[in-house]
Order: sequence, then structure tokens, then C-alpha cells
Amino acid sequence: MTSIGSCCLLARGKGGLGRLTKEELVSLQKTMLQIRHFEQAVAKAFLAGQIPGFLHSSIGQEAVAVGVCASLREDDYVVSTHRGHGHVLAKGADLNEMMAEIYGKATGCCRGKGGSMHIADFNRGIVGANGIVGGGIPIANGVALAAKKRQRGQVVACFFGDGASNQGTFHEALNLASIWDLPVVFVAENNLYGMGTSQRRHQKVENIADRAAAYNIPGVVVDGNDVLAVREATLEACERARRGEGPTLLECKTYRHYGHFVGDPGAYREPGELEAWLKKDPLNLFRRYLEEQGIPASRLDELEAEAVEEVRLAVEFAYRSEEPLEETALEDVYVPTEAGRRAIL
Amino acid sequence: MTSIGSCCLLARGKGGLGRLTKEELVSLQKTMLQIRHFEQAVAKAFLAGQIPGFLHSSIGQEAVAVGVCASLREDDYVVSTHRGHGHVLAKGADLNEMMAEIYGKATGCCRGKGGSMHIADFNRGIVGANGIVGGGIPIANGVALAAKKRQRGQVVACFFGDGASNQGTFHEALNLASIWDLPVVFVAENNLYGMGTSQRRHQKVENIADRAAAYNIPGVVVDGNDVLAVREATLEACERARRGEGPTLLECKTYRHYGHFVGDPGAYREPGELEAWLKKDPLNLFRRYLEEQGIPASRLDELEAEAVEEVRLAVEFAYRSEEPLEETALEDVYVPTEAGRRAIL
Amino acid sequence: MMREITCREAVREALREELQRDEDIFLIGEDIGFYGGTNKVTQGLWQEFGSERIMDTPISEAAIIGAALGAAAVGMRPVAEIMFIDFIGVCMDQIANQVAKLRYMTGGKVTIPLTIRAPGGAGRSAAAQHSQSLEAWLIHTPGLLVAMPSTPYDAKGLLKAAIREDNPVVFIENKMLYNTKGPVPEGEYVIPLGKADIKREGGDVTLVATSRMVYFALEAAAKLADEGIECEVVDPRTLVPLDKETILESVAKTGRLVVVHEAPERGGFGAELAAVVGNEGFDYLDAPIERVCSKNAPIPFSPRLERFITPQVEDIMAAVRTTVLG
Amino acid sequence: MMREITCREAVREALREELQRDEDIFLIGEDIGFYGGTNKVTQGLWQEFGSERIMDTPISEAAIIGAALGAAAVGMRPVAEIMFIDFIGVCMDQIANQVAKLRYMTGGKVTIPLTIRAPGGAGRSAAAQHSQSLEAWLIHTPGLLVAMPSTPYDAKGLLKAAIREDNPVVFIENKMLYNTKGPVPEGEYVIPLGKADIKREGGDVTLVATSRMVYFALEAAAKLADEGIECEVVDPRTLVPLDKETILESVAKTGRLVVVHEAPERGGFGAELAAVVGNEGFDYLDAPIERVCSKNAPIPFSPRLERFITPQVEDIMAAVRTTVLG
Ligand SMILES: Cc1ncc(C[n+]2csc(CCOP(=O)(O)OP(=O)(O)O)c2C)c(N)n1
Ligand SMILES: Cc1ncc(C[n+]2csc(CCOP(=O)(O)OP(=O)(O)O)c2C)c(N)n1
Ligand SMILES: [Mg+2]
Ligand SMILES: [Mg+2]
Repeated sequence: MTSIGSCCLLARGKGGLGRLTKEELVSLQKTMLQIRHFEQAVAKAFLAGQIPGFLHSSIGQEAVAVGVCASLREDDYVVSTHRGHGHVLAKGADLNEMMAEIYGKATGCCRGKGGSMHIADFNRGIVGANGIVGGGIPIANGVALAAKKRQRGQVVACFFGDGASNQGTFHEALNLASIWDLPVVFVAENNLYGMGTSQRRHQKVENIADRAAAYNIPGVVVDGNDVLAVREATLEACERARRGEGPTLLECKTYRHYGHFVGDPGAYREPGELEAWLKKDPLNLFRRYLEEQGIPASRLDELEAEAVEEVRLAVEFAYRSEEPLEETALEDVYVPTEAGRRAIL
Repeated sequence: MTSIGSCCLLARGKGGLGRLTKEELVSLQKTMLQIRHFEQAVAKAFLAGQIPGFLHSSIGQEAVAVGVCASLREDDYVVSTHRGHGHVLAKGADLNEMMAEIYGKATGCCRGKGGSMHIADFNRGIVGANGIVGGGIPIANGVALAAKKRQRGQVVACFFGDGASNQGTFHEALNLASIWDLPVVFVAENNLYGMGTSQRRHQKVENIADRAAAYNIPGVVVDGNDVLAVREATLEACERARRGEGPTLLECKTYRHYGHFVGDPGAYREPGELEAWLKKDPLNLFRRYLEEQGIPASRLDELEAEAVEEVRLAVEFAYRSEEPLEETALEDVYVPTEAGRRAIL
Repeated sequence: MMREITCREAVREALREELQRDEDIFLIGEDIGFYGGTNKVTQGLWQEFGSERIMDTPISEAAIIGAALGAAAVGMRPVAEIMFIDFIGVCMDQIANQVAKLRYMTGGKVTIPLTIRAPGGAGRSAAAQHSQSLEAWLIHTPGLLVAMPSTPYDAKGLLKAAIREDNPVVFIENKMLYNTKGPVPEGEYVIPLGKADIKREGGDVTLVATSRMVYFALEAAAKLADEGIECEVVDPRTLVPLDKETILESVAKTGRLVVVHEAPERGGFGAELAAVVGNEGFDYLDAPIERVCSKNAPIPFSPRLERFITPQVEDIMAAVRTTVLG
Repeated sequence: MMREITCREAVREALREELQRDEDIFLIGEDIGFYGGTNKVTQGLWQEFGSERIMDTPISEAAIIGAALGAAAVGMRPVAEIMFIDFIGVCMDQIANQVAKLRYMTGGKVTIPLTIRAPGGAGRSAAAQHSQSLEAWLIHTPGLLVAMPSTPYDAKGLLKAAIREDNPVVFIENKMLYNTKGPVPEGEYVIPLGKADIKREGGDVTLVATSRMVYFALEAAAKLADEGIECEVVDPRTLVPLDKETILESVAKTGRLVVVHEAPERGGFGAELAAVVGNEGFDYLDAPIERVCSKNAPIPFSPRLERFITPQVEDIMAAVRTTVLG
């Protein structure tokens, strides 16, 4: 499934590594549904003027977030991006705190200072989203370096987009991870576009994973809409990382159903492209699979209803929460050490 | 000889493309001798305290500079590095002006403002050396872009070291050149070390040229101590570029005989390493070849004497030249447009 | 009456007219082509001028600036767009060590007629990495010129000057002003770099404000007039070169200076202005120079906190009262 | 008598003692291991602490800062070396948008105990890209602390404080001072960040100078004493936090201020200081604040030109005479 160098095989999944119980399978779908409904809710609230700033929706890409995070331990880490709601939800972020953050409320996980692009929760190994394309990749190495030094067998899943794979930080960070055998899984979420620019126009390689050859690390391509395939490929990369054998560049081919940000009509898409990808909706695909495995449709409908309800409650929590007080604005610039206190005066 | 992707063949040279007359062959040696003696002279002057700043000697790497530049047209460009004396001499920089610049004199090609690391001469297509590792690579693209827009068939030879191939700029620039089919020959001068760090410790690829795969451009490895092999590989890359087929990543394996800068003892070298490379001295190798081709030893000795004399005259010129006047210090910060004049007040 | 257009349209018009005028001009940036730019400033230009003149790049800012620089160094006249000024961190070496210094390091052997456009500013809850005002880094980098217009009229005239200028210019737009309208004549005009504009006359205190803060200063001035305080609002329009003469003349008249900008106070442009006026205008000053700037913090996401961190009209009014009433 | 060691040795001692004290501390940078650093500051540490604690990297500054940041965010205490401060341009995003802001953006969820060491300064004819003083970019970046010591004593004590500090600190050394000796006690001591040091007392004029300029200011002060002018030389030692109290107290006494630094004047630290003192110390000032800084140009290669562009002892003396004699 993996291969060293530039030649990449499509990981097929659904067998082999880390077989899952039915309950575990169901829980994957549950998380995907949570993400889907979370994203739908925030988009709706945004368009209703309830959410400030701007938003990048990950609808269509849920299988990447869930497949990757399902193969992580609780004490593993994720480094996320501007399109990061799915990643952090899948890693276990609290729905309420996260929704409140996106609403800019005091109860938000970042006290209303970060917003959609800066969700973080270190207690859950969520190192943070990032507003700078490619900005998180070098940081992932540092977390992995600490993990390696402490020998607790932790790994870091570092998400970034196809567009980010053209940033200098991608190159520097993959090279460093390679020579230091850092326990990072570099997850290239290839949704075919960096903003309005298709992959074909921003790089000449067919696969981002082809770039693994430049660091002599394994490059793997996987169907990013197949949650099990993603999970299996990630598991293998994680095991490699935990064995001390270094990083993997794992490319997940996927698609975002909406524009670059909520409100972008996506006029740059090829005709018929969206329709074709909608047929490969990761939630529908997996639902079909679960039904084939004998999970009753009613159970799956219930799951969905639960996700809707959880998200509704989160919206309510966020909506009802207070805005942060002005006196908190100058907190958190510095740790209030003696020097830190004096530095904001 | 070239190949697309990560698989690289050693270019062997000495046949095929662009056969040279005996006089042309001799002139290659002449330029290599110029560089060798130039570098020796500046190192000596530096150690004698006549040259300010610091110096990076290219002794041992002459065949790269000469082989590359011998395949360029006069209206082609070079983008150079901190170790750039050879590149610019081979591109036709004036010995006197260049020596004077390194001496920090008013007669220097940059009026004493640039010094060893910033030699430039746009009239000769010398876009400039660079004190920032990897700093010149993106700039080369811009020159190539202009050349392409103007359709004069010019190419840019962009030199950089093995160490520089780990900078973000390398990645961003090669990707851009690739998607725009820019007429650049990216010449990776692999002298096995970035300062005191051996290639083995700074990247896991065997060949820098393996990284061409990441941009889907040809990657070529050539014996950088074989001036004809370098020339031939460059010629092929240039022709490709002039045909509008885009950039090539050409790796020249070579070695610097001295430390990273003049004064660095190079304690990090492997035992025996220098000795082995001294046996492959590019000037000796080529002299042997020329003798085999029937060039009399006396002619070659004369060449050397000429180079020594030219360099001696350049040193004399530089030594005798005046330091720049203080009133020139604020010139050249801006073009003296109305706004430029007011900006330095 | 003169037509009114937005800053976005003014910038676009300047770009279009210059593209038509000079074949050596081209635009380079991320999604500035078919997409029209994330702020829609370049919308329609790709359709008009094609891919050779309006060049989309990968998300590689260092490569963008390097490409623009190299092209400029051999005679082209590129206009590069950095999508948000917050991203200059990833290409700061190309801007500060290459663009700004290449001419000097080569002893004047090369001319860099390069414009870098980038929008800055808070106000959209875009949080810490999409809301900054980073002009202070740039004015501290010799070799660059820095323009920071406020009105559509100034934006158009200054951008045309910037593009025609033979020195590199960083042209800082403001995302909150893209929809702001103002009168712009139909015909050709160019505003020279380095001339401040007095946006309102007044005798009691000089308010020097940049970019969006010009509007805040004008609003404060209007309100303060009701209190009997007459503010002179000066918009430097370019920070390098800085029109010290106009500012000093105003301070000579009013005896008081309040500087207003959106960047954090510590080490901002206001410090430079205070240092210049405090020195050259020492004898004019009847009161300490006040600075009204963002507090020394990153820009927070929450709209309430963002408002609190960035300068507001009331802050300007309070500072004016301090300096006038003591 | 107290032993005298160089700044290089002082920095190395601080690093060694801290490495011994705390297992979470590690060093990361280019050729800081076997090679000992291009300035030989870390010489011998790799032999003593091994490759796990003294980590050589490829030439990838953004990767260095990112790795240090990530490690700091999960509890390590890294000390990163940027070989020359001129290279922060290639990692400015990591410094300014990531290191400086991560804590704030996460609402205080994370602590970044990270020290970035980088030498600056001209004087070696290292030309425009190896001679800069870039502290102004950093003081304008909320979230960072900035130290800039002059003496071996201060360097050692402040570096230990920086390493123990829970906020990110940029620690700016000066390449020309590495061989400068000064008294340093044998035992452990720490100098808190944010306390200025009066390097010479005097009643006529306050000279605030940073880094190598402290020595120039002291030399000027010694010469001016012969002319009957008594200078008080204040070394802020850290620019963020800035010890305004000590400086204002001094200006209250002398009534005059000259700021001296090696960075270009426009937008430099001196502007900030002049703005602060011009405001908070307005009533103390008997003369305009003078700035003695590099001229607004890149640093040229030629030693004569470099001397001309950067501040010299005579320039300080001239500025003091201007402010004292009018
Ligand atoms: C350094 C930088 N450049 C540009 C941007 C603006 N921007 C934000 S997201 C984005 C597209 C990123 O594309 P990709 O990496 O493929 O991620 P995706 O949005 O598809 O998830 C761009 C250009 C940015 N935030 N940072
Ligand atoms: C961005 C940056 N980082 C570090 C340096 C310091 N430095 C100058 S040359 C050099 C080594 C470069 O190695 P390589 O690219 O292999 O070129 P070589 O010196 O071998 O010719 C280093 C680290 C620099 N000038 N710029
Ligand atoms: Mg994408
Ligand atoms: Mg090398």
C-alpha cells in the first residue's frame, strides 16, 4: 500500500490493518455526520449574520478528517488549517466550546480571540488551526520532536491543502521531518483547488504524494472520500512513525462541495465536476457500506438525528453565550510573568 | 541523458551536442585558470588583511561555473550565490572591476557597496550574487519570465548549493518555473556541504536532482568536475528551455577544496575526503584531456601564466584604486526620482 | 458633479489604465485572474488583458515577489499582489533583503520599477493573521517607498504614480475601504508620491491619520467641532517619502499633534512621526504629542474585542481633548 | 577581582548552565553542533550535551522556528539560533504570525517558552544582507519580548532570564561584541527582563543606547566630560518590556535625551523612545530629543561607507552638543 519514492499506489482499505467492530464503524459515520451538520449550521448562521469573520467549509471532506483522526490515539496531536472544523471535531473538540468560539463568544475554546481559523485545544491534542497557508507544517515538526524526545510514542497528524503544498514551509518541514525521522503523518488534503486555482494550474505533478520522493519518505495516495481507506493508510503511517521510522506523506483525494469560503459561488469549477463528486459524497458512500454490513437504516437515521440535535444545542449554547468582556482583550498577549505584565503597558 | 522525474542518469559528456574546436576547448581551461588564480589571489589578499568582510572560495568547483557559462549566449543571464566568483567570471565579468569590488573600492563593479557576495553586472547578464542562501532562486524566475515575454530566446542559469536546496524558496521557485515553463536551468552545485553540514545530514535524497520529480521537470546529475560534461548537460537544458519546454534541474557533483569561507579549516570533513577530491581536480583533469587532444603542455603553461598575470594586474588595479567617497554612500538607495530623492532625507 | 466610485474601482481603474498605457506592466498574484482577486480588485482585468498580463500564481508569496523582482530588474514593470499584507512574513526576505536592497548592493546597476499591492487593516473579524497593519516594517526598510492612501481619489492617483515610479513601492490598501466611495474625475491624473493632503482645515490641533483612520479622524473632527475644537486632519498618503513640511506647517499653526494609525502603538509609524515632529517641531509644540493606535496586542476575532484593541473615533476625541485641554 | 570573559563566553556559559539545569531545554540551529556555530558561540556544547540537546538543522529557518515553536507549545524550552538576524526575513511569518500570536489566538491555551537568539550589527564589512539591526520589526510585533544586551554580564544574566521566561523572547546579540570582555561573576545570577541599567551617571544629558552603541555612547561620554558635559548613559537592555521609569527618571534629571542605535533612523526603536519620552516626559525636556542612528540606507560593503552610514562616536558627540548647547 505504501511505497518509497515517487511511485504511489491507491490504498484501497476495508481490510487488513486494524479491523473495526460494527460499533466502531458506526461511530465513524457519527463523527462524519457531526461535522457535516456542524458545517451546515455554521454556514447558515454565517449567512444569517450571526457569525463574524469568514468561514471555510469542509463539507465533502469529512472522510479525511474522520479517517485520519480515527487512527490516532487520544494523546496524539493534530495540526490543522483554515479549513479545520472537521479535523478538530474528529479529534474530539468540544462542540459547544468550538461553536461558541466561531460565534466569537467568551465561552469559546479560545475565549473568542481565535475564531474559525484558530481553533485549538491542547488538552485534546489539537495544536491549532492556522490562517497562514502552510503555516502549521513546520510547527507540526516541533510537536513531533517533543513527542520523540519524550518517547511516549505519540504521532502528529498534520493537515494541509493542495495549495499549501507549494509553500516553502511544506518543503522545509518535510525535509526536516525526513532527516530526523519525526513521527508526523503529513496529510495532504487534495480537494483539487487552492482557492480558485485548480491543482492542474498550480503544480505539474499528478499527485502531491509524488513529492515524497524529494525527501525519500513514503508517499501514499488514498481515496479521501473513503473513510476506511483513509483510516487504514493513516494507521500504517502512524505505526511506521511510532516505530521511529519517520514521516509519511499521505495524500487524500477529495473535494469540497462548497466554495472556498462560505459565500464563494465557486465559478471556477469545471462543468459537471461538482455533480460527479456529489455522487461520491463520503457520507453516502459510507452509509451504503454500513447498510451492506447490516446496520439498519433506522439506526443510521437516528445517528443523523442525534448529530443534528447536538449541533442544535451547540448553536444554542453559542448563541446564548456572552461576548467576551473588553477587559479580557489584553489578556493572553503574554503569560503574566513579571516581564509579560510589563510588556503590554 | 536527461530524464523526466526522479530517475537520474549521469551525463557523460565529451561527445554529442555542440562539439568544440580546439581553441574553444582551450578557452574553457583558460577561464578555469582565471577563476582558480582569482580565488587564490583574493584568499591571499584577504588573509593579508587587504580585503574586508568575508569570502567564500570556489576553488575546486571551477568546472561547474565554466561548463555552465560556456553553454550560455552572451545575452543569457546568470543568477549567482555567496560562492559566486567563478560564476560571474565565467559569464564575462571584468576582472578589474570585480577585484576592485571585492577590495571595496570605488572602481568596483558595484562602487564598493556590494563586495564579494553581491557582484552584479547587468550588461553582461550577471543578475547578482546573493548573501541569502536560496535568495536568488525566485529572482531567476522573474528574469526568465521577462525573457519569455520578450521572446528573445534567452535563458537563465541559476546557481545554488546543496544546502540551498532545503530552503523554501527552492521549492516555490522550481514549482513556479515548472508550471510556467520558464527558461531556467537550475544548477545545483552539490559540493557535499552546506557550511559544516554534509549533504547526508541535511537531506535524505541521494541526488538533489531527485527533487525534480516534485515538479515534473527533468532532473539530471552530472560530474561537476568534468567541464565538458557540465557544458553538454547545460546545453541540452538550455535548448529545452529555448524551445519553450521549461526548466531543468541540473545537479553538478563537485567539491570545494577549501573551507566554507576563507579561514574555515573545514574540520568537519571526513578523513581522506579532500585528498580523494584533489585527485579529481577539475583543472588537472581537463589539462590531461587537452594534452590527450594534442594541445602542447607549453601552451597550457602559457595559459596559466596569462591567467596569473591578468589576476596580478587586477589585484594591482584594485589595490591602487581609491575607496569610495562618503558622499556616494547615500546614492543608489533609490533611483533619484523626485520621490527617491526625498525618501533619503 | 464628479462621479463617485469605490476604492476598489479606483484601484482597478488605475491598474487598467496603466496596463493599457504600458506593455511592460503585468500583474502577478494569487487568483487575480479569472477569480478577480479575493477582494475582487482585479475583477475583469484577466478577461480584458489575458493570462500573459494578469498572471495567476500558486500560493507561493516568496516566488511571487522574486518573480516580480527579477522581471523588474530586466526592465519589466510588474505589479504584484499579496492577498493580505499579513502574508508578507512569508516573503519578507524577498521584500526587505532583495527588492529593497538590490539596487544599492549593485551600486546602482539596476532599477526596480516594482509595485507591491497589499491590503491591510482590521474591522472584519478576520482575527490575528488577516487584520494587520504592517507598514512599520516597511518604512524601516530603506530602499522601499510606502504608500497608504485613504480615498478613492488618492488611491487611483497614487497607484498610477507608484506604477510609473522607478523605485519599488509598497502600496497598502485597506480592506474596509474597498467599498468606500468618493469623487474621482474621469480623466487621467497622477498624484506624486510624498505629498500630504489636508483633508480638513482647523486651527486647534493637527490630526495626522493614515488609511482608514483618516475617516475616523474626520468623524472625530466633525464631532469635536461641535465642542468648539477645530482639528486639522492631515493625511500623509505616503509614509516614505513623508511630507514633513506639510505636517510641520500644520503643527506650527496648531501647536498640537495627535497621530492616529491602526497598527499597534509600539514601534509604529506614529512613533516615527512623533520623533520627527518632536525634534523638528519642538518649538511649535504646546502639548505632548498623543498617539492613538491599536493597543499592543494581536487583533482578536471577537468584534467587541477587535473594536476595543483598534482605535475608535472616541479614542481620537479623547486624545484631542487631552492635548487641547491638558 | 572579578574574572573577565567575552560576550561569546558569557552567552555560552548561560546556555551551558541552563542546559545542565533543565532537561527540557535544547538548542536548535544551523551548524551549532560539531561546528560550534558560525560565531562559535555554541562551541563545545555538542561535545558535552550530544545531538539530542544540540540539534543541527538544514538551512531552513522557517523549519527551525516552527520546530522550536511546536516543541515549546507542548512543554519543551527550546533555544533557536538564527545565524544572523538578517535571515529572519525567511522565517518572519513563523516569528511574527505563529510564535508571537499562538498564545493569544488560542485564548491563552498555550505557553511558548521559546528563546530565539540572533546576532545583528554592522562593522565587519559584511554588507547589506549580513549587517542589519532588525529589532524594530520585533518590538512592533506584540507577543514577543526583545532583549538586546551590551556587556558580557548583561548577556549572561539576561539570556538566563530569557530561557526561563514563559513568553517568547528574541535575544539579539551583536557580532562585534563577541570578543568584548567584561566582568562576570562565577556564580549563578539572573537579570530580570525589563530593567534598564545606568552605565554611567551624569546630569547634563541622557544618552539611551543599545547593544554596541552603549560602548560608543560611553566613549562619547568620556570625551564630552573633558568638554564639561556630563552624560548619563542608560542601557535599556530589553526593548520589550521597556524600563520607561528609569529612562524618564534620568530625563527628569537631565532635561535632555539623545537616543543611539545602529538600525536605520526611520521607524527605529529610537522613534518609539522619542515618542514615549516626548509624551510622558514632555515637561522634563529642555531641548528636542535627538536620534543618532544609521542613515536610511542599506549597510554598504566598503569599510569607509559602512562607517559613514552607521553611527560613530563623533556623531553622538555632535548630537549631545546640539541638545546641550542648542
Ligand atoms: C501565506 C498565505 N497565502 C495566501 C492565503 C490566502 N488563502 C487562504 S486559504 C487559500 C487556499 C488554500 O488552498 P489549499 O491549501 O488547497 O487549502 P483548501 O482551501 O483547499 O482547503 C488561500 C490562497 C493565506 N491564508 N496564507
Ligand atoms: C537564509 C540563510 N541562512 C543561512 C545563511 C548562512 N550561510 C551562508 S552560506 C551557507 C551554506 C550554504 O550551503 P550551500 O547552499 O551548499 O552552498 P555552498 O556554501 O556549499 O556553496 C550558510 C548556512 C545565509 N546566508 N542565508
Ligand atoms: Mg485545496
Ligand atoms: Mg554546498
